[in-house]
Amino acid sequence: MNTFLLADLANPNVVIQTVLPEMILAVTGIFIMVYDSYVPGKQKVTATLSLIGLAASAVALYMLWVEPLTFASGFNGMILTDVIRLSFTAVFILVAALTILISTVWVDNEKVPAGEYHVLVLFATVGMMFMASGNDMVIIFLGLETLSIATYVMAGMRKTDLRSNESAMKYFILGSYASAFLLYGMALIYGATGSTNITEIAASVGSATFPALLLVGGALLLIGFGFKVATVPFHVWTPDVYEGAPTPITGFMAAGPKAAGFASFLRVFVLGFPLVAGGVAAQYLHESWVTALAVIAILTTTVGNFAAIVQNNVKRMLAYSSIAHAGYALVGFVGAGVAATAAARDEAIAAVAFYMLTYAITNLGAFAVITLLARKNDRRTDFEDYNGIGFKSPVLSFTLSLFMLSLLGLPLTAGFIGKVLVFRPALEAGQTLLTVMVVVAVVNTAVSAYYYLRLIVVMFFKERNTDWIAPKIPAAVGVALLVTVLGVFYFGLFSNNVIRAFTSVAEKPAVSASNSK
Amino acid sequence: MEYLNENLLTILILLPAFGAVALIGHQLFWKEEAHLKWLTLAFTILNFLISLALLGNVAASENGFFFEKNIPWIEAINTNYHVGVDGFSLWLVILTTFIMPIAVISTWHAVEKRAPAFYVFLLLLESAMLGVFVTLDLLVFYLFFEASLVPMFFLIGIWGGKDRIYAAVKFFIFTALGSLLMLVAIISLYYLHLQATGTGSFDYITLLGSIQSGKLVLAGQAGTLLFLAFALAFSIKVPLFPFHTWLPDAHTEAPTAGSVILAGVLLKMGTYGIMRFNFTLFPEASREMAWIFIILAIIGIIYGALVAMVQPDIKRLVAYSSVAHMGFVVLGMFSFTEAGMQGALYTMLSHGVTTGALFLLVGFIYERRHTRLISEYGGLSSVMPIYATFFVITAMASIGLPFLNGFVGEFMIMLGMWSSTILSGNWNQVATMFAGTGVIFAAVYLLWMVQRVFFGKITNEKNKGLSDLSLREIGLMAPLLFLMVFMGVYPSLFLRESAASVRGIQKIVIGETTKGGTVDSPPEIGQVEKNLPDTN
Amino acid sequence: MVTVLFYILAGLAIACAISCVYHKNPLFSAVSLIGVFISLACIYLTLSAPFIAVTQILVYAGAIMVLVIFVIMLLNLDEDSPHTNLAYLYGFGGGLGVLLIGQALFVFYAVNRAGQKSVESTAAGQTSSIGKAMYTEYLLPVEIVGILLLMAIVGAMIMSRRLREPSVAASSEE
Amino acid sequence: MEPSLETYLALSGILFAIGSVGVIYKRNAIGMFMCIELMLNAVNLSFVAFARHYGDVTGQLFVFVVMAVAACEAAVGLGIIITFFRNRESIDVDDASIMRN
Amino acid sequence: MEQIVKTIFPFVVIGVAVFLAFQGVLMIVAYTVLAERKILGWIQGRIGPNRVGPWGLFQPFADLFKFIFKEELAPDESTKVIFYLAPLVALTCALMPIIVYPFGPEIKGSFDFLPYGLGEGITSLPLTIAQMDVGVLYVLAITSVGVYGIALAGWSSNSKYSLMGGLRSSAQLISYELAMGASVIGVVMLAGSLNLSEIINAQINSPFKWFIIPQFIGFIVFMIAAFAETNRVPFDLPEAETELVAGFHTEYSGLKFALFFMAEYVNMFTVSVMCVTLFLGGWYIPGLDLLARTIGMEWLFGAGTIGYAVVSHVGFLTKIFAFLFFYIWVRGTLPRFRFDQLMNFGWKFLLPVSLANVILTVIVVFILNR
Repeated sequence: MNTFLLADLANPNVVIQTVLPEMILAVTGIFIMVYDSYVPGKQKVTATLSLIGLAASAVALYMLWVEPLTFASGFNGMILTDVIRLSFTAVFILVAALTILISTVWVDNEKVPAGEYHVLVLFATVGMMFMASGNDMVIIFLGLETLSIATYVMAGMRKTDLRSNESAMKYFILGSYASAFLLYGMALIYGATGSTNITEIAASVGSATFPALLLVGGALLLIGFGFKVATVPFHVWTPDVYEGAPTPITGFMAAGPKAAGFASFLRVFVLGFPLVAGGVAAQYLHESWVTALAVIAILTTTVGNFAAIVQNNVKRMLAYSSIAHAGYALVGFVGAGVAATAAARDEAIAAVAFYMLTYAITNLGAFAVITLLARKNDRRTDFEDYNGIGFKSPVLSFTLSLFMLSLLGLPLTAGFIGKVLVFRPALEAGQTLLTVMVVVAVVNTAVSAYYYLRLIVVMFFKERNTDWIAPKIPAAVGVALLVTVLGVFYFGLFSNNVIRAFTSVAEKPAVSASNSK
Repeated sequence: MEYLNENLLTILILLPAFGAVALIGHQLFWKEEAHLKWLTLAFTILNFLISLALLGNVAASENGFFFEKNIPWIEAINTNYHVGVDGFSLWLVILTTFIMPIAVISTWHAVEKRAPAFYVFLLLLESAMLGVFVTLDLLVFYLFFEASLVPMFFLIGIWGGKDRIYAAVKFFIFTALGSLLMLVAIISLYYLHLQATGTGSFDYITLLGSIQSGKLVLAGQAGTLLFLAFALAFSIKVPLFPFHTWLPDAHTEAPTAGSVILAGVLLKMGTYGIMRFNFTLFPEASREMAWIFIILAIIGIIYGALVAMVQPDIKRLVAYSSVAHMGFVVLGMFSFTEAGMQGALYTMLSHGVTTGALFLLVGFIYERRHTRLISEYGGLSSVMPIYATFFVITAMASIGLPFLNGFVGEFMIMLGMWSSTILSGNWNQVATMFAGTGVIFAAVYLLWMVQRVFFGKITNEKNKGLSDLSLREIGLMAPLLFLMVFMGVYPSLFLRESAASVRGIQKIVIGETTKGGTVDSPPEIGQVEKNLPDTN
Repeated sequence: MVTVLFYILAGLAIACAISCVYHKNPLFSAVSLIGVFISLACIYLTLSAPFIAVTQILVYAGAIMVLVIFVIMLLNLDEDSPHTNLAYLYGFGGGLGVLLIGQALFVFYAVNRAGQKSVESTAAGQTSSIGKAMYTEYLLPVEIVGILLLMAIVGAMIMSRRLREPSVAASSEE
Repeated sequence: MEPSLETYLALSGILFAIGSVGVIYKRNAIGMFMCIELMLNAVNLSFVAFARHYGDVTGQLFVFVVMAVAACEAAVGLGIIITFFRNRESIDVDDASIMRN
Repeated sequence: MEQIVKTIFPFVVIGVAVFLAFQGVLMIVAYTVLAERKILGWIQGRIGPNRVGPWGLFQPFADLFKFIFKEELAPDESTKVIFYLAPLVALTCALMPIIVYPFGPEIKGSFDFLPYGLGEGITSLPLTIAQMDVGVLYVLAITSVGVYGIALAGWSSNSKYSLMGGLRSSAQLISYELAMGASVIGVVMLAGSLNLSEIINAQINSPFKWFIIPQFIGFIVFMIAAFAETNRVPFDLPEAETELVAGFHTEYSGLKFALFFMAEYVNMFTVSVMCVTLFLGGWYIPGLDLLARTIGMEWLFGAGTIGYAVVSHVGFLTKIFAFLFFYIWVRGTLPRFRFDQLMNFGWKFLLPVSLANVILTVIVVFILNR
């Protein structure tokens, strides 16, 4: 027998613990898939299994969090356990769990194949987690695609509905289009530096083989990631896709993939293209991406908010609002980019993570309510459908109002702390453009009051013409709502612990990641 | 007792919020709506009584805060829950707790639909307003400042008049826009402090200390921009001309209780903010920009009065009179004299009482006739003598008749402005004279309105059967009337408490304090005046 | 020799690519695209990457395009008619094309100017070295690819399964 | 004598440009999808060229991964297109406009 | 002159080799057709073709002439370009794998006798046209491209029968390709190479080293998949006359039909070669080398000599013919699957089994190597 197999396979630098959260989820997904193929359609079982898997994954994540020192990196530096990974992964797990809870009602209503749906959610979460943990462009790309492909399918899961089909198709075409740009960017960065490892790229941007390719590659990456997180020139897909996709999926898409996109985006740009002393190209690169992102942030907040004003469909309004929120997160992103010290940078990154956390919670809560109110086949998602339901279903409408206020960024809610944290670092640099960016973002927040309040206005201040029966709140959705409401208040009032946890990762010395090759 | 003293302000803030939770709990388990107003009243009165405990304990000192409590909130950004009162905020706190029970009683029969939510929002509003006046951490201040919008938004939007949605949204967006810029300024301050001293801070006292000791220099463009960001937020809230357009709408559409609170307390948050933060944190910018605010204030006074004159709607008229009165307050503050600033504070208090009373009175008649148009009324004095009496007295107080509360404040403001040195040449006196015309205008529009509504023959048949004020309504008005008279004849009771604090602020804003040290001993009375150059 | 071959293949690839975009009939486009793929596979051979070349044919030509042609046959697609309500896209597309061609030329110029010597004769393209890398250095990506494929199967099944009344069991269980 | 790196990159760039223009010009979803595949292939060429330049296996592995991803995308994407077609009897993107633009 | 010869020589050698190989394969194919007709005849109690030449031995040429002189018809509504392209694609793809076939062992010896120093440094002559590093994958890749011929033919004929036949055929090929690929993995793992010659080298010296023994499951799966890949009975659904007339080539006639026809038989030959190479030791004849050494005729047919190569090549062909006979035998014996059975069988039985085989192999290899 040939000895090739084993002799050369020694030491692939496998550190299983580093990918334990991801692995647990993947295994859970596979298990559910197998289970579902024998006992199809048991939503309660598969949902419970998924939640157990997510909980186990969360435990594994917690273990990583408290003891990341011994294996901060693994798999030849492809996985890096740092602030981006840990904080964002926590967001993803939360998003996935809430999505599963929220979608129970939808799965029942639409007769969706429950097991397969849960598998997709779990795999999408695995993809997101890899996007956050990947310190290599291969992993980031793979995570992104895992996530995207799962989401394409999820968007089209209401198969008999044309809006859902359309949503899935548009998302698929435009998403793959964006992936192609992203990939081209990755290729050029690889060509410029000779490596796909972010740490190594960061080390060699100052002395790249082909410095000019760095700029082109950076620009293409900007387009690709911009697409994924829906920043303005590349946001065109968002409204249609969000409107057409089944409501719980829309909530998931707005919360999870966006956060995952930001995780990779942050890692590639903030950590991968730092400001390096020496190396004109590297400096120019850093300067240009910061400037470009600042301009994009200005555009994104402005367009997102102003376009949201004129919408008549709640989901569409929230789609534009999600664009605007991507803009706010970008403000923090730029702040991380210009941070003077590593500690400040990590703090800014944690701020973006925290912002995505608050946004995810709020947004998922809102979509939970909208799912309940939309009824079967997402029929009732126009503003008119919300007329005067305020006191007919006080629990739902008051929670929805709370979420709207949190999205608006009103104090005492999670959204406020999130906004404060992301606006903070960008002001520190004291550059005019960045200050203008923050001011624009802030003015836009005031503009956003108009459409967020509009929902509250129609719910409470208008009268209802026709009869309307308040939907019953199923237990699972009730739990999700409770979690989100408590979350909104908890992060609004006692966010200290969370922020400290998010930033504490950085305080520990990071183990060198470059032990590959 | 020590514990109680330490946490008195926290209790003040949290008690109404707790009341709101209790109301929700009550509603969940008993579902008896009749209890709600009693519960709410009990909570507000209790709060008022607690707030009176502050009175005795605030000693006269210039830079001192009392009942301080400082616990870390978010360590990552070094923001603390830091509360405390001085002589300045003391009165505003008490004004708030005083107005609240009155507002609650005023809604005794007016609120029929969705009563539980109404009282919940009322109580939450009280929490937020109290928070604004006692917070010494800028971020937390902002937080309460914004948080006060939501209950008011709902109060106007759900229980308001015909155009309530427009009014509510306008109110919200105007105020939110301004305050968000203030948020940027607050965060910038944090970083300026971080750059200057190595630690960022949102704490008012820390910032003030750094500025006074020269560690943090907020001069030049940065200072001006920050000043403007703060001032814009507060000017919208005040509201200063030309940011006043939300006020008439909000007042007209709000329910009576909402109007009373809006006029009585919410507007004061703006002037409070200018005096507390703008003057002390950016004294140089304040001095440089004072002329703008003085001009705007004078325009506000005259414009408010002139527009009030032509209003067909009583409530709108009162709303515009608020614009004029708040113009006076701003004018007084920007005179940078002790008299002017004390007068501004006093006008804030008396405006709260008087305008609150006016809105209550308008509310009474509205409950009876469901209209507020002046043309619908006429000769009411014959059918409602008590009401007419009350109304006339309140109107007089609002005009600023001597021996009523309005007079004291406005007189002090004009005195302060006259002796101010903030404008070059004789412009101070010119400004005072312009402001003085405002008083005359106020007399014109109020008296004309009173004449049209109360005197002459009853022109409208519907008014013949109107009943006079009920006992509840009289009981509601009595404390207010008493206060009008009391504040008119014995102002020093109030001014004494606040003198030291106001003087402290005044000294900072005119650049009196020596850099590097704080003033520990109270300066002698009159020292400030002596140091001012002779204007004549 | 290799250069001549390269230019022939490159010309073929570009011609096929243009034909793929130009043809209105999806099947002609698909056939042109297969041409591109095969030309590229041959170009990979000139880059001493036989494994990638064969995988290219196996995956792109042998699997993906078969699926595409399958679907085209299944749906019996008509020819494209020109854009009606999306006509503005023509202008946008032209602009984008010019921009990207410019970018390609810029890359050419930049790399040409940098004038780096490439590494001579390497074992990197050898199947065994790729295999080794796959199971040592790049173990994790390969495993994720596994997950991805699994998920794609599930997704494709969900999407293309005929609409039986799903979850009858679930509804009856409630 | 081999063609130099920049020649490969230029070819890759041109193919990418053709593909991306094609995505915009095509009207039916399958055509768009094919043009996206063309773009991915163009990128692969870049990767392989760079891998050759650096004598590195990374680029080729990346290409391998991209191919796997492309296969997955094809499976799912064609499924989506078929579903769309079943409901509408057309895969023209002009027809995909139920929702307001 | 020397330079020119040196430049041209490799091409000439490759050209000649390719020509020879193609001719050989096509001849084999031609007579496989004849053999099939004969054997089927015997199985069914008939004689089979016996008119042209002795025992009908010239029948293939007669058929060829018939095809050549027949009128070329193309349906009016067909898409002409693709209609003409399809058979070419089919045959090209069928013939392309030939270049990696290991027809025999390499011949060791000196080639200095060649003029201009052409043989300098060459010590052995492999009986393979291209020693491809990725031979197995290459074969799989090219055969998978062969689907296009069928699919395009079905589509371009613009006929329902053709379309359905084409669809069925493509579906079948795609489905069974997976199982086939997976079944080969075990062999590749044991041999440690994708090069076909290397795979054979891993099997020589003893018949017990043939991979059919450790990889019996893989062999069975490969065989079944091979039947499906070549659209042979019992997997000849695409051409089921009762349902689809003649499947994808319903509309084809004349030379174009002949091309398809040839492509099918070349494919048969290809899978037979693959089967022999992967599982049955390829050209290796057990004991041949030992026999030569024992009887002292190493110079004639000891390992590395021309004689050894010739005898081994004959052994190779014998194994292939055995397989081809098996094909024909099965055709004469077994009934046809239903389409859903076929798909189910492929996806739900064959693929899992072959994957299980891979895992099993991994485990066994792992344990044995420890």
